Amino acid sequence: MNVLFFGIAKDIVGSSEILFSDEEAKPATVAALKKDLIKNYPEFLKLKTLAVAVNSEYANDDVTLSGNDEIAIIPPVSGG
Amino acid sequence: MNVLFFGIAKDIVGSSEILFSDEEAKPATVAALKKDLIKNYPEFLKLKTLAVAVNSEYANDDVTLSGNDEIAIIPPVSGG
Amino acid sequence: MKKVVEIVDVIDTAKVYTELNHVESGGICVFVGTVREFTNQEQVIALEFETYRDMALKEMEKIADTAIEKWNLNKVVLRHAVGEKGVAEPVVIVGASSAHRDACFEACRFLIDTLKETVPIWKKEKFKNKSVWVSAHP
Amino acid sequence: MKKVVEIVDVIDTAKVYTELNHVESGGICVFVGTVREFTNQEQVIALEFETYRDMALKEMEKIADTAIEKWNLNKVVLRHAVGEKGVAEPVVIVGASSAHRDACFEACRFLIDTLKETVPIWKKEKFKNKSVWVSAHP
Repeated sequence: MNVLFFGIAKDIVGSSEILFSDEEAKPATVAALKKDLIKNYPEFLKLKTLAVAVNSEYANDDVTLSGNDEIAIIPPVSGG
Repeated sequence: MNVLFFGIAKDIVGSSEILFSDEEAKPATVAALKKDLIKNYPEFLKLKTLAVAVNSEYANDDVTLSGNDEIAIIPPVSGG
Repeated sequence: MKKVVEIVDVIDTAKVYTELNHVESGGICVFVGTVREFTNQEQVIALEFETYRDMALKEMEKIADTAIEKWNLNKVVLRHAVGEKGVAEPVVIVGASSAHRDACFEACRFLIDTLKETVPIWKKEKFKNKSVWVSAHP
Repeated sequence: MKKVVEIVDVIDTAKVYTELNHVESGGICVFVGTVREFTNQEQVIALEFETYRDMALKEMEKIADTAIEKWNLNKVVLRHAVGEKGVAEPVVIVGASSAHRDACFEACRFLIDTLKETVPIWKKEKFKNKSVWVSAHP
């Protein structure tokens, strides 16, 4: 499982990409992923919003994650 | 007194400019000018609006006209 | 120069952004009016524009000044073409440049709406078999 | 091509009008977002944009399709820049082309408002002594 980080999320985790190897306990849903992230990096709690994209589409908390998904952490967008 | 005609007004009178020589009875106000015009060219009655400009500013009916004024007949505008 | 007010033979759409660019602006809104091929299902061959130039420029200046004052604009452009314009050619370009986007959108709409109401410019639609002065009759 | 959706290094503002030109259009509305020199009285040296490109292009396509459908547009452009942009440089350009001006104004506003809400692009404001990710915190 491959998780991408952008903007301030990249600064918080100190990396633009984290690979979960097969051996590790992987979060099963978007909600679980967010929970793990916040546990490991409490800074995420300070953000205005925290969204997750699965295969480059916004994903609700109940979306399940599989090993082949491209997952991205989407902090508050600020284009334009 | 010099009166300019534009757009459909030019087509109605068949000229882009009419000079009132000093000898002629000249209209004293914008209202009188409009009345004269409509009398001589009833087609003006069919227009949606009929405005008059005196020295390149829109002028109300009660504005008085003098021999040195540049007067223009402004049919409905349609720029843009 | 804060405002550009012009009546020209041919509109160069490419230069308007340069004219509206400003270090204090975060937003630029531009409207371009072009010749449509069909009006009420009738094919238009060309539009012919004429103007009372001195008065038109005065009225366009007034519109620019009003907009600058009301929306605190950094730059304004009002430029209208005259002569014959074929299908898809630009006939008018107006633009506003401001700190934030609300102001430039509202101002740009005001510029074109007011120009169409007050500026002494007239257009004739040329069809295959007739010509019509637009908006002349009720 | 009805829509142009792009993420680029440098925005060429001069070509957007050609992209939006259409024989069935009487109105073209364009918005350009540029870098302002001051934000809350602090001098900005540059903005740095980054994006999740694949997703951003997908979201921009959705916005274009929604606008084309809702306002019956003839052409749409959505183009965003990435990388570092200095004061007065363009960072985004959006435009809509339609038969009448109501539609292109409303659509253009929708394009930029929705882009700012949903497209995964992030900007960092670079000041003399610090850098700040815009809108990250409440």
